[in-house]
Amino acid sequence: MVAGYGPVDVLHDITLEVKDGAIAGLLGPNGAGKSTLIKSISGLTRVTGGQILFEGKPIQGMAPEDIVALGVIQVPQGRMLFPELSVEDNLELGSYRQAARKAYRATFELVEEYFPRLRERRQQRAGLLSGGEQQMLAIGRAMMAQPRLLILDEPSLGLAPLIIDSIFDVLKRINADGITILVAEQNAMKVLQTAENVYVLENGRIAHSGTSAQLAQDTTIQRSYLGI
Amino acid sequence: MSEQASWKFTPTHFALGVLLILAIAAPLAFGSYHHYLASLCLINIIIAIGLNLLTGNAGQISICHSSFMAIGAYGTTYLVSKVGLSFWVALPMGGIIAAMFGLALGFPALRLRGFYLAVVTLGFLEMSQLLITELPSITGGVRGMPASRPALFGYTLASDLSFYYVILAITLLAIWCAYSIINSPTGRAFDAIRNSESVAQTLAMPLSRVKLIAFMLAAFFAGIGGGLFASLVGFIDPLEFGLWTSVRYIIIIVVGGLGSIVGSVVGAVALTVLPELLRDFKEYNELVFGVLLLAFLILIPHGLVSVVPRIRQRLSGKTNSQPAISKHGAGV
Amino acid sequence: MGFSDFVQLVVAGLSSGSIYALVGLGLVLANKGTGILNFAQGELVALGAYIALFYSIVVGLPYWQVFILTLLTTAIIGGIMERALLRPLLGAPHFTVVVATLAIGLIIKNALRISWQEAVSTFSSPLDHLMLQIGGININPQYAWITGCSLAIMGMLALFFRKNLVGKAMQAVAQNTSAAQLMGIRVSRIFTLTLAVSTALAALAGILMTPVVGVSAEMSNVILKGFVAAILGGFNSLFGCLIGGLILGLLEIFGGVYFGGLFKDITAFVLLMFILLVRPHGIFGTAEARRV
Amino acid sequence: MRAIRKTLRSIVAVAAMLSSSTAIAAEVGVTDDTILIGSHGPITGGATFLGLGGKAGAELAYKEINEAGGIHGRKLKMIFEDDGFSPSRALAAVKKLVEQDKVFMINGISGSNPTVGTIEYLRQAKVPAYITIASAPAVTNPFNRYLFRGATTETVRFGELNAEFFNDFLQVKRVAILSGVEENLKTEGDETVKILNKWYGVKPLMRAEFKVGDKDFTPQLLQVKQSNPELLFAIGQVPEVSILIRQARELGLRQPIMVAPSSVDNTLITNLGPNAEGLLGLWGAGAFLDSGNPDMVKFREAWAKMNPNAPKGRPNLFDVWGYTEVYVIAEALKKAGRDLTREKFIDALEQVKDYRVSEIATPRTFTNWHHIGNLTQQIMIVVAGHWVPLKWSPLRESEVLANYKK
Repeated sequence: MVAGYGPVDVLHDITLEVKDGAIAGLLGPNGAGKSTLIKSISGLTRVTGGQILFEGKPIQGMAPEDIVALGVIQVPQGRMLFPELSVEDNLELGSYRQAARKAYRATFELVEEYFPRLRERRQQRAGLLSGGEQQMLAIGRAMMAQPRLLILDEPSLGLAPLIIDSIFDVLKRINADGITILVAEQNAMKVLQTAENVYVLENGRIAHSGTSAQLAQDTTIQRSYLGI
Repeated sequence: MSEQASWKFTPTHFALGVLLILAIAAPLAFGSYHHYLASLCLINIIIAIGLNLLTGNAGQISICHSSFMAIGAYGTTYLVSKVGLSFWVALPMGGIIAAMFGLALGFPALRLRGFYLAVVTLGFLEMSQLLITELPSITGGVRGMPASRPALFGYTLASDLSFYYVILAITLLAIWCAYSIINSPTGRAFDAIRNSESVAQTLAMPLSRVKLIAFMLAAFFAGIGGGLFASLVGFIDPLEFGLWTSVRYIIIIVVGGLGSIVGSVVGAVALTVLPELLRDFKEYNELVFGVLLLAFLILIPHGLVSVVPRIRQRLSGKTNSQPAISKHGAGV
Repeated sequence: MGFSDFVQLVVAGLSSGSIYALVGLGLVLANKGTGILNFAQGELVALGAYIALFYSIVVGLPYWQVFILTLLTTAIIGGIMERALLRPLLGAPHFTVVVATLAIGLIIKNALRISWQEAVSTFSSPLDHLMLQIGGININPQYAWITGCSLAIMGMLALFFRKNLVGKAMQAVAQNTSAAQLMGIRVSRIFTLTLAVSTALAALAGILMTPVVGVSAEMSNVILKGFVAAILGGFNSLFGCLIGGLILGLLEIFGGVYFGGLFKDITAFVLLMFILLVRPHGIFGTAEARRV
Repeated sequence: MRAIRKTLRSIVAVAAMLSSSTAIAAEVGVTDDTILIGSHGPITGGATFLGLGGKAGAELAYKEINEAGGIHGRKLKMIFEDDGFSPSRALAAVKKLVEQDKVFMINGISGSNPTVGTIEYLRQAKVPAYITIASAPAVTNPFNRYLFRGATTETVRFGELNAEFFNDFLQVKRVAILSGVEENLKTEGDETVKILNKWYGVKPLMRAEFKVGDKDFTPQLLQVKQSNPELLFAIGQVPEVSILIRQARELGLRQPIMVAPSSVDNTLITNLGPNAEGLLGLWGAGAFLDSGNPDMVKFREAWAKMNPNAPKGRPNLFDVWGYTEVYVIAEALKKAGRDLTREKFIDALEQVKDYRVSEIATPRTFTNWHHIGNLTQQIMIVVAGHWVPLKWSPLRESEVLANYKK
């Protein structure tokens, strides 16, 4: 797969696979092309070549809302909440896709169970939440869409370690409830602890890939990403 | 096109030379109606260049450009007819008076941007219109004011052809000035504040001074254009400098190309000539103009100057891909 | 100035103020929702009035039907305008879009002028030639109707934004277009809907104004006032725009009383400049309203 | 330098020869079978009411004249250009008509300022211009052989008529004046104030202004109310004056209201309904638009036949003027004879005395010392939803012509 903005391609010859029901990790330094890759999957960036398959069907070139309709839901980098709307409204917009709207009540309760903090803040404007709460809301909002594949772009960005831990705990619970997850991160430690398969992206190419256990043993990975 | 140590004769220079010769020789084959139109073209070029410096280069919105033009027109005419100055002294003084007002208007611009600035400039336009109508002893009020043609070396430039050559010389001077400004540190500072004010803050020159300079320059060019306009037409009234006139200059620079001197020139020529070509449509001419303008913008959103590079790019086979969707007004 | 004069001035000021608020609101809505600064908004006001005139005089419908049909028709026109004329300009430079709306305005204005060449026309409303007398004060019920109706429609709009999923989706698109897409919101449809609503708002202003001022192509000048109202309110909220419009209406009319009719507009602009210098983002605005 | 100047001079000389050589054979714009007449007026922009009416009226007159065989075997052909009510565009239009279309003469159907902007050029080019509408004194003052003013009269005359009417017929001294800020409106207000003071020593109680497009006149009207006048004089175009009068009545102003010639129109009555009763105003033509006068009926029918999809409220004063003034031109062309030149045409125009095509017009008279064709206006009043003439005519001699007598 090749993708990019303008005449310059950011990604080259990427092959990446997320197994049904698994958690896959995507590692890489700033500017490696993680966000571009994720935007390409969601249809926010036009793909100039190659194929993106979801459950065997090609989805590249589809409109973002059609990709959402298939159940591929993204939690974008920087949360991208609707800051002037309440927490509840943000969650409601999460279940905008037709398939999710019917089960709105039930999912809403589930999300509040995952993130009890959101229950307390239900009527508050999203823009007034703390960083951690905003990330919870962003994931909660994505969950409202009843994803089949949940993609997270840098969920730990700018958060305190304790909150990062709790967020990744929730991700494990979500995965345990049967949702496939792809998480792009700079925080290699968390990813290697959580994911089964991990890909390492460097300069728009897959530099390494394998199971977490394999990569955690790899000395180059240890040196560049774990600081060991 | 930065300055080069060794000067080479390129196709661009050739084209410019041909244009210049045409601008000098062609009018001889036509009558006073065409000389008058050609002179209006040149005046519009001068005024559009000023606006393009402010809007296209420095990124500041102004919808009171016609007011600066009015200040130049009334100032010059007043200095000639009531004070008795020579036109050649009065014209730059009219420009300087306009620049002073530009400076004054620049101060609110230091704090305001976008729509907020637009509305303040609109207020300035309303005020200048009111002043023109309410100060009949200086401006002739709503009845308007006659203006005379200047004399040069003892000759009165009564014929449109002779005045055309004078305006041509002034226009070339204006183009050269604008070119030098754009390629000076000030010009680069304009680009910097357009692209990002926070980046511009790191420049050597204070941000506020750059903005004030932009406003003064734009007003000066408009003032000079206004002074020439008054003398060319021979009669000015407040209706000539209303909101629609300002809008026309915005249209000129957008159609020509923002931030480009060539854009100002081709835009001014196109939008001065087009209404004359549409005369046969009679009462439908503005309607047809609107339709043509809209079609043009949809087909060539980046202005006439973007046409040549686009063709070149297409020939070399490169295509552009963009983010799939965004709001309007992206990529200024 | 006597008390009855004062009340009359307030009533007149509020009614023109609510018209300004409607026009300003249309501008804000279109700008926040789609990024378009619609300089054709004034012409859309005139278009609404002419369409109402058509339904009223040529078709011969009663006022209430004219009212509803005109809003529907203009909403459709607004949607078509977005799809056909503005959609192709997605991603074009900001100024190009602005000038395109100017061109659309020019087209509408000339089409109206050519098709209906009268100096001024009007259609009747049930309140024509009525006069309310409250304690010796003459009040034109038309003014009360303008203010009341504008407030009611703005209230309904506020409810729509607060309670309805589509209304919320429109806000979502305004606040973060990419995130809205990631929610599966069809942004292009929301764009169309936004322009439809903002065009209908313009038309509403036109319909309400007509029995008082008559129909003419020059009605479009009201866009300047709408612009000022929106800026005064901070250019980002429904409530701010409403208050901005009402303040402007009152300012103008009392400015006219104290400084003479001709200085009416200037009073408003001078005050606006003063407010902007003290609060560069309007009375209710926040820094995030800074776009362009 | 000298060489360059010499070359330039010879080039200019050649160009001058080229451009003048075509004019030697016959008079410009006159061929065996046609006379070209150039016209300009606003048919786009905010003042279209003026140009569209003037143009339609003129077209009807040309058609009638040509169907009746033309003038000395020549058909009249009008070339009309839009000026958008802008002096600079009007000048472009006139230059195009004179130099490119090579018209015989100009018949201006535009307003004051666009017309004034073309005067100097026409005078120098020695092209006769018959101005139908513009009322600015500058059109005919100072005297200029090539400029004639037909239908409308200069603003000073409006001032005289208003002042005399107020004092002689209405016998009111306490007058409040509201006017628009546009050239013709504001000047009419100013002239009325001047003459009231000069002839009768009367100062108006108050004078306020408004702008085109204003929708609310409460502030101005409250001032009027406070001054408590015997008469309100409202000078504006129909849209603004309609609102103004309605608001005045709402505010409890019961005084008589006089309007300016620009709003003596049936649309004003349509807009105001019962509130129009008793309005006064000056009318600058003969029989009124909806009168049963046979000449007016004939004109209306002919006009309607030529403009089948005409908007309501037309024909209006400008249609009448456009029509009647073409007949004045035709009259002078007839007098000038088959061997037509511009100078002969001017001489013939100066012979026109008390000419009018029918009762829809007032008579026109020109002499070799003034080119003001018309000083007459009628006072009209609205009775039962119609403008009808009031039996009153001024007695004082106008001072307008005194400026020209030597």
